[in-house]
Amino acid sequence: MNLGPHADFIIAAYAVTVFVIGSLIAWIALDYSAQRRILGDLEEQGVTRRSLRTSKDKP
Amino acid sequence: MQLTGDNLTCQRGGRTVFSGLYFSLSGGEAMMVVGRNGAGKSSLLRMIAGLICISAGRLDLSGGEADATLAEQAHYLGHQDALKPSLSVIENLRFWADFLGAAGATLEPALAAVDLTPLAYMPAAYLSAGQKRRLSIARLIAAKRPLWLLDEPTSALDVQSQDRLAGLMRSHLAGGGMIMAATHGPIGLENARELRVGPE
Amino acid sequence: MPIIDLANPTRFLNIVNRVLPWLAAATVLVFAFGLARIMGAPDDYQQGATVKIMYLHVPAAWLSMMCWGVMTVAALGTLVWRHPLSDVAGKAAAPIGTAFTFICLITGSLWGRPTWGTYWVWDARLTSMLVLFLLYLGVLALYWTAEDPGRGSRAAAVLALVGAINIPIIKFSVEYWNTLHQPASLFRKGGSAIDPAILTPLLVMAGGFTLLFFTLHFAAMRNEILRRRVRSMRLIQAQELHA
Amino acid sequence: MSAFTSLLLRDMRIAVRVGGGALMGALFFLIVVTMMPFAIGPDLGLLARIGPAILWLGALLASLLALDRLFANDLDDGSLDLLMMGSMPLELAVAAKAIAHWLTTCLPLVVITPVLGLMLNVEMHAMGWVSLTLLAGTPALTFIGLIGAALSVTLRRGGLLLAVLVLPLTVPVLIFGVAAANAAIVGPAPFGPPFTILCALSLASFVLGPVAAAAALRHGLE
Repeated sequence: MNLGPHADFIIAAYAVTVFVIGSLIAWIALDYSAQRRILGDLEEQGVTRRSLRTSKDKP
Repeated sequence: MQLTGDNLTCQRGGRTVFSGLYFSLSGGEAMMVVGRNGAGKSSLLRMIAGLICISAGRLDLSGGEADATLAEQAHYLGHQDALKPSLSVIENLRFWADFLGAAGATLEPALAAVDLTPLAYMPAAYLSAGQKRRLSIARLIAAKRPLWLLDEPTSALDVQSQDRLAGLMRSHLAGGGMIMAATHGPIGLENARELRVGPE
Repeated sequence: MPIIDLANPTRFLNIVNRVLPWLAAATVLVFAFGLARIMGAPDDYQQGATVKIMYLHVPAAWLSMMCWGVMTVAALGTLVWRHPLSDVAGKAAAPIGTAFTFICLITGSLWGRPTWGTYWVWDARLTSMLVLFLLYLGVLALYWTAEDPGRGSRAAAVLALVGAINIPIIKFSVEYWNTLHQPASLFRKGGSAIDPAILTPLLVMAGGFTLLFFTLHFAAMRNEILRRRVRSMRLIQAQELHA
Repeated sequence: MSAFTSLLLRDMRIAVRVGGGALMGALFFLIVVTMMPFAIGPDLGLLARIGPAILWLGALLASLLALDRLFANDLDDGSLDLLMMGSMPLELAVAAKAIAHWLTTCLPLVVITPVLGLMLNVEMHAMGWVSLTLLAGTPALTFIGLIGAALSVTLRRGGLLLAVLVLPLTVPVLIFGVAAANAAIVGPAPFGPPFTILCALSLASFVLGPVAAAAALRHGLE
C-alpha cells in the first residue's frame, strides 16, 4: 500500500486515534478494577448497603 | 506559665464590644468565658488568638517559649472546622499537625482519642457534623500547644463525645496546659473559673 | 425488554456483564473489516492517500454529535422522568464524547496540513467542532467541580439540554461568520457524489465507531454505578461509626 | 515535613482532587483564545501577526480570574484563621499558597500555549518564544494577583473586584511580555532587554506580593 507523499500525516492521524481510544479504554478498565477493589475492601470491613438484596447477587 | 489580660478593650465597627477586662490564667487552670449573646465571648478568644487587633490594653503570656508569640502557642477551635472535604481524615489532620506544630507528630493517638481511627482514609466530605468537630479536636492533640481557645466546643457533639472531650481537656490541664472556653452551658470541667464578659 | 427493567441498577449491571464481551468482540471485528477495506480503497484524485484520514475524521465527528444526543436523552431522563440510570448514562457519556471530538479535531488538523498547508484553518465545520469540544469540556468541568454527584448530574443535564438547543444555532452562526470573511470556500471535504469504494469503508468505520461508543459507554456506566455504591457504602460506614 | 511544603502540597492536592480548579484556568484560556477569531475574523495572516498578543491577554485573564478563590475557600471553612496562627510567618504561608496556585493553574497555561498558537497560525519557533515569555511572566501575574486576592477576601467580595484591583498593576508585565515575544519573533529590537525586565518584574513581585498580601490579610481581618 502506497501512502503517497503525506504518509507521515496519515500514520500520525491513525496513531493519535489509537492512542486516544487506547487511553480511554485503559482509564475505564483501571477505574473498574479500582472500584471493584474498594467495594471488596468495604465489604470485607463488614459494610453492607441498605438494599441487601442487591449486594448478594452481584457477580 | 501565666496568661494575663490587662484592661482589654475590643472595638468592632466603631462599637465597643467590651472594655476594661482583666483576667489571669495559670498553667493547669481552665476558664469559662460566659456572657450574653453578642457580649464579645468569641471576640475575646479571637483577640487572644491574634485574629483581631487589641483596641486597648495588654495581653501577656509569661513562662512560655521565649521566641514564640502568643498566637503561636495557642490552639483556636472556632465555629468552623477548617477541614477540606476532598482530603481524607488523615490528610486533613496531618496537614494541621505539620503546619501548627512539630513536624512528624504521631497522628494515630490523636485519631484514637476522638475515636475516628476506622475512618482515617475516608474523605472528610463524608463525615457528619459531629465527626467533623471531632476531627477538628484531634488537631489539638496532634500538635502540642499550651493554650487552648475553645469557642462553643461542645456544639454538634453528642453526650458520649462531650464526655470524651472533657477527658481530653482534663488531661491537657493535668499536663500543665491552659484552657479558655466560651460556652453557654457546662462542658464537664468542675474546677473551672468563670470570666464574665459584657453587662450582667 | 421493557425499559423499566433497566431502572434497577443491579439488573442493568447483570445485563452489561453479559452483553459487554459480545459488544467488544463485534467492535473489534467491524474495525478489522473496516481497516481491511480502507487498505483496498482507492485514493482520491485530488487529495491522494490523505483521504484515508477521512475514515477516522468523519465518523469521529458523527459520533461526537451522536454522543451529545445520548447526553440530551439522558438529561431529559434526569430532569423529567428522574430515571436513576440517566444520571449515570449522562455522566459516562461526557468523557467519551470529549475524546471523540478531540480525535475529530486532531485528525482534521492533520488532514488540513497537507491539504491547506497549515494545521488549523477557521473553517466552518472544524470551528463548529471546536465549539462543541469547548461545550464538552464545560460539562466535564461541571461534573468535576460538583462534590455531590446528584447536584452535578442535574446541573450537567441542564447544560446538555441548553447545548442541544444551541448547537444548531452555533453551527449556523459559525457558517455565517465564515462565509462573511471568506467568500471563496477553501476545500470541501467529501463531496456530493462519493464513490462507493470510499463510501463503503466509511460506513463500516462509522459502524465500528458506533459499536465502540456503546461498548465504552456501557463499561463507563458500570464504573459509575460501582462508584456510587462505594460512595453510599462509605456514607453508611461513617454513619454507623457515629452511632 | 516543614510547614511550608505541607501547605504547598495540601493546596496542590486540593486543586487536583474532585472539586478543585486545577485545569479550569487552562480551559478558560482555551475559550478566550477561541473567541478572538470570531471577533477579528479568520484571516490567518492577521491572526499570526497578533497571535502573541492574544495569547498574552488570554493568559493574563485566565491566571487572574482563577485567583478568585485562593483565600476565599480558606476563609469560608475557617482555615484562614489557623493559617494565621502558624509558627511560620504569614508571608511564607501566603507565598506557599501562591506557588501551589502557579504550579496547578499557570503552568498548564504555559503548557497548552503551543497548541493555541497553532490555532492562531503562530509559527512553530515563535510559539517557543511566546511560551518562554509566559513561563517567565506568569509568576509575576500570580504574585501581583495574590495582593488582589487578599484584599478582596478581607472585603468578602470576589470576582470582578479582584480584576479591577489587579489588572492595572499588571500593565508592565503585559507590555514587557508581549514586547519580548514580538522581539523574538519579528524583531528588530533585541530580545534580551524586555525579557530581562520581565524576569525582574517576576522576581520583584515574588518579594512584594506575599508581603503586601500578608499585610492585607492581617489588617483586614476582624
